[in-house]
Amino acid sequence: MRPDEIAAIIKSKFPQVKEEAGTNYIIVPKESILEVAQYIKNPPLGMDNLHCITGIDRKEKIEVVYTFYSIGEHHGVTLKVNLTPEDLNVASLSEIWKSANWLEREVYDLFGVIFSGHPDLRRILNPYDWQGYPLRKNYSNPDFIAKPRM
Amino acid sequence: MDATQTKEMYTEEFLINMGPQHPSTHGVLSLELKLDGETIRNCTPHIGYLHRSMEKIAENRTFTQFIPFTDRLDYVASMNNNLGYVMAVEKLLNLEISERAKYIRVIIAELNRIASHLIATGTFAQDLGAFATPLFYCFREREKIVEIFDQICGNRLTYNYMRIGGVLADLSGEIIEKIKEFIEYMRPKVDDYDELITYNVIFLARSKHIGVLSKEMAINYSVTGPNLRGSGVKWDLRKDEPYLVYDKLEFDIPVGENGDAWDRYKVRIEEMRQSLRIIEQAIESLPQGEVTVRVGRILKPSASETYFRTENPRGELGFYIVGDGSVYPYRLKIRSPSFSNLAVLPELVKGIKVADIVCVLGSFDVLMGEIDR
Amino acid sequence: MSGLIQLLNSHGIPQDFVIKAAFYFIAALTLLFALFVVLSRHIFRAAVYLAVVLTGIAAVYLFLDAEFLAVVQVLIYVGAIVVLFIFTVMLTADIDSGTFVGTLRRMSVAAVASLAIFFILFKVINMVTAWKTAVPAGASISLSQLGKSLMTGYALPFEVISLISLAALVGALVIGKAEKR
Amino acid sequence: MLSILTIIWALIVGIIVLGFIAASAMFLIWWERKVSAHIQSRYGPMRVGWHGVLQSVADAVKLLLKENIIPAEADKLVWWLAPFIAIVPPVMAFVVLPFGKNLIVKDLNVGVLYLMALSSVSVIGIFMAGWGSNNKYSLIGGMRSAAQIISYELPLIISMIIVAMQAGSLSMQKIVLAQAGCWNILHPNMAMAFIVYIIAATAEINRVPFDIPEAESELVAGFHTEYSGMKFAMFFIGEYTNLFIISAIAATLFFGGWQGPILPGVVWFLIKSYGIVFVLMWVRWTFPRLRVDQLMGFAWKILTPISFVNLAITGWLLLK
Repeated sequence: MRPDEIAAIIKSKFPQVKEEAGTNYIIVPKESILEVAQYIKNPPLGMDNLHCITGIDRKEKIEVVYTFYSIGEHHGVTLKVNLTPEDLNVASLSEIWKSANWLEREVYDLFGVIFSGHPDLRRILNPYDWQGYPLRKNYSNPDFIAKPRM
Repeated sequence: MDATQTKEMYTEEFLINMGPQHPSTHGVLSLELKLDGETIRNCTPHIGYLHRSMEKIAENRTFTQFIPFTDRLDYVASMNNNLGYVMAVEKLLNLEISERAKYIRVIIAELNRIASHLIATGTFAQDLGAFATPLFYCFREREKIVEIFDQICGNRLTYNYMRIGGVLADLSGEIIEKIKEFIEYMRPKVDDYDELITYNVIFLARSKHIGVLSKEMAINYSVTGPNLRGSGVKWDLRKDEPYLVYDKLEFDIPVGENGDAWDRYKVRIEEMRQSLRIIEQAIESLPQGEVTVRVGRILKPSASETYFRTENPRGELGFYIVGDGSVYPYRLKIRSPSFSNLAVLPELVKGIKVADIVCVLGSFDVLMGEIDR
Repeated sequence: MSGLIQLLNSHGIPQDFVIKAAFYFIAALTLLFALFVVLSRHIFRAAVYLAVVLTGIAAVYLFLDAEFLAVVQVLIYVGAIVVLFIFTVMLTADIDSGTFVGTLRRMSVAAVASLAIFFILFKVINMVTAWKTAVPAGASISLSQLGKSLMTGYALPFEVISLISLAALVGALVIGKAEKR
Repeated sequence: MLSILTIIWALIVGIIVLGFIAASAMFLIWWERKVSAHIQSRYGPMRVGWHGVLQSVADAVKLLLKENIIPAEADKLVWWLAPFIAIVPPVMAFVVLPFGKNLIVKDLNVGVLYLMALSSVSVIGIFMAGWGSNNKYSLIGGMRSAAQIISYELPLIISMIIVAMQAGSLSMQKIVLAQAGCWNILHPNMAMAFIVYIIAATAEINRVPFDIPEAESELVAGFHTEYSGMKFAMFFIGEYTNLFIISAIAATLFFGGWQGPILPGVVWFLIKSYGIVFVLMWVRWTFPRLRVDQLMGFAWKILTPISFVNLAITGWLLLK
């Protein structure tokens, strides 16, 4: 299936989602991410592989990007959840896709996004007693080296 | 102190820290094992000892400046990392590269795949206690590849050969002759490995039916690469989502049957044969022409984002790049294959012996450089 | 040992003196370590001391010209039984705590039991019977004779013992195979 | 009074035996490194002396000078004693090895049994090292070692007993003389006994494919992880002395000992012993390692039944 077809299917099923302008990424309200995820896991979409979870700090919001693929159907979809810096809670997908376990821990570690329902939400790359969330744009550390001049 | 209670006898569980300094954790991986005698009751991996904040560094480097950092991700398959990164950037820039560069990239990537699988094979046999001999044999073969790489880019480990828009330099006739020689040299050696290691009785006894990863579990855990194929899933990006010129080349995707440690190992051995086939065909049909497209010194992709993944020796390496119209990536996420492959380990090792955890870990061929990033 | 006696004889040393001195030295050492076994608070160390005691007993057998018995003593007691003890110690819980403190009740019971055994043995050793106590003339027993007598005169006891060991073996297997939960 | 000469003679024999042990261990270490290197298509030690023959001497000097580190939480007494106890049995074994017609320290009439007793004692040293280090890896190594040696003792002893039955004596010298006409290895039942012996003996001295007590890739180095300097060297020497001893026993029991044409007996003995050592090295650098339960299964389910059947067959052949 082509990305726009997939987007259409999801949109027809869930009216609350919308497509990001210019791309085929689907923006899902954070309340319904679990619902949408459940749906795309099963046929007809059959996204059996949660390939990648990442965060993007847009200053005014933090995006959590989920990249799904289907091994059987040879197609993929990207879901996005926008979170405001005040409320960084989102439902964990680790019950549905086991791969989400470590990927969500990484996003938690680097962005401070809290995945509610995650079985073991600890830091993963940084030491367990680390302070702050390094990949946020406002994170500062005396050891940082400034951007090289161009 | 909790103990497993049996009818009358009970044995004390004890905790053992395997790593971060241990000969067979393939780097600075630390496994916290809870043992009952020699049987593993629970396993908790601790990673991050090699965390170098690659993703944060990327936000402070230009697109071109970041290429050398990708060498240090999966340092035994640097060429493939370079390739994945530059192709992601090219996708962001909508850049089409020359035909000859595509073929060269395929040749180099496949050579590095062989080099990487050689290390996987050697260290796996070493983990199973075949002390150093298979490792030395594998390094002897890898040396030939490293020499070729040394000639084309001047480095033996951190190659920095791929460029946005092509490759660093053209392959000279001399190097192509060397690669052809290597193919002739390597073919019988792979058969040798089959004879020496693959069907050795002890080797079979140690690795068959150990760490069985089912198809469903492999997909659910997003395990990729030879480990996924070892579980019997016929999935290879080079075939299923062809990039470069893989769709013009003929090769098979080897798959395993049971998803045990031996299958994963065997898939790697077969992939070496397939890679040799690919290189041979690519050299035969190598077109003439330029190897680089002029892209200018300053790259300023538009404010957009892209995700691109390639088939690395260890699985699918993905780069999620977000540009904001400046010369720096706004955000660069590295989706490393070993990270997801390692996540399945605790599930597989429950109830097996300490000796087997080494076998399972070795068969997954994880590399801490790209797990910790 | 007979070789040593010949050697001493040929040099005209009072063999009694040398042999007695050696015997008392080894006996004292054995007793000392036996005490250690009992008094040691470390269960693992006690097992190691026990190995020394059993080796000392093997040495005493040498004084009795029983080379075969001495070697078998080392082979079975030191090599197998002590190792088994140590193995069991390691499998037992609470090996980390290391020391064991006996309660007064336990100690008194143990004292009574060991004293009783001591008196019985003392009595038996000092008993005057009609049994021949002299050492047979041919000091060293031929091994082939030993083997033959095991297979002829003592065939029945030998077979009974092997049956018992077989039963023990099967029993150990059954216990070892016990289902875990 | 005791003849001064007797004492001097005893001292000389002692020094020769100890000198031989040290020289043999050093030679074997160098040789193993060379053999492994050539199997792995490299050179091995090349710098110290001709083809690195003096490498072991240099290593020994280095080990002598090294600091002796005692783990803080070790059981110090046990930890200290372990290397000494580990090295005593292999040294004592030299008493009954017949190097030549008259080259034997003392031909005990229980020679074979004496060797078995010694081999069973050596495990205590390993055990003490594993326990004393207070290191979990070492402890697992020690436990594995005990389980392994107990299991493999049985087939080892039975295969040696088969030879003793054939010769009708437990004396090493008599066993050698009994092979004057025909080496034991040429009888089919003896050949079987030899195979069982060599497998069990490899397990007894913890070499690949039965090196699970040291298992580099699992237990780091097993029972001697915590040892450094001369204490480590003692384990090392003990290990290589054991290697020589089991090969020498095999040469004596199955290959006619010092008997052979033209060359003097001691030369034949050494050629045969080192030949078997070479085979064991070859095996070590070729095979992977078994797992601990497979190892036990192999001992109890395959080797022990085979050796019992072999024992019965030999008895029947002798009585026939």
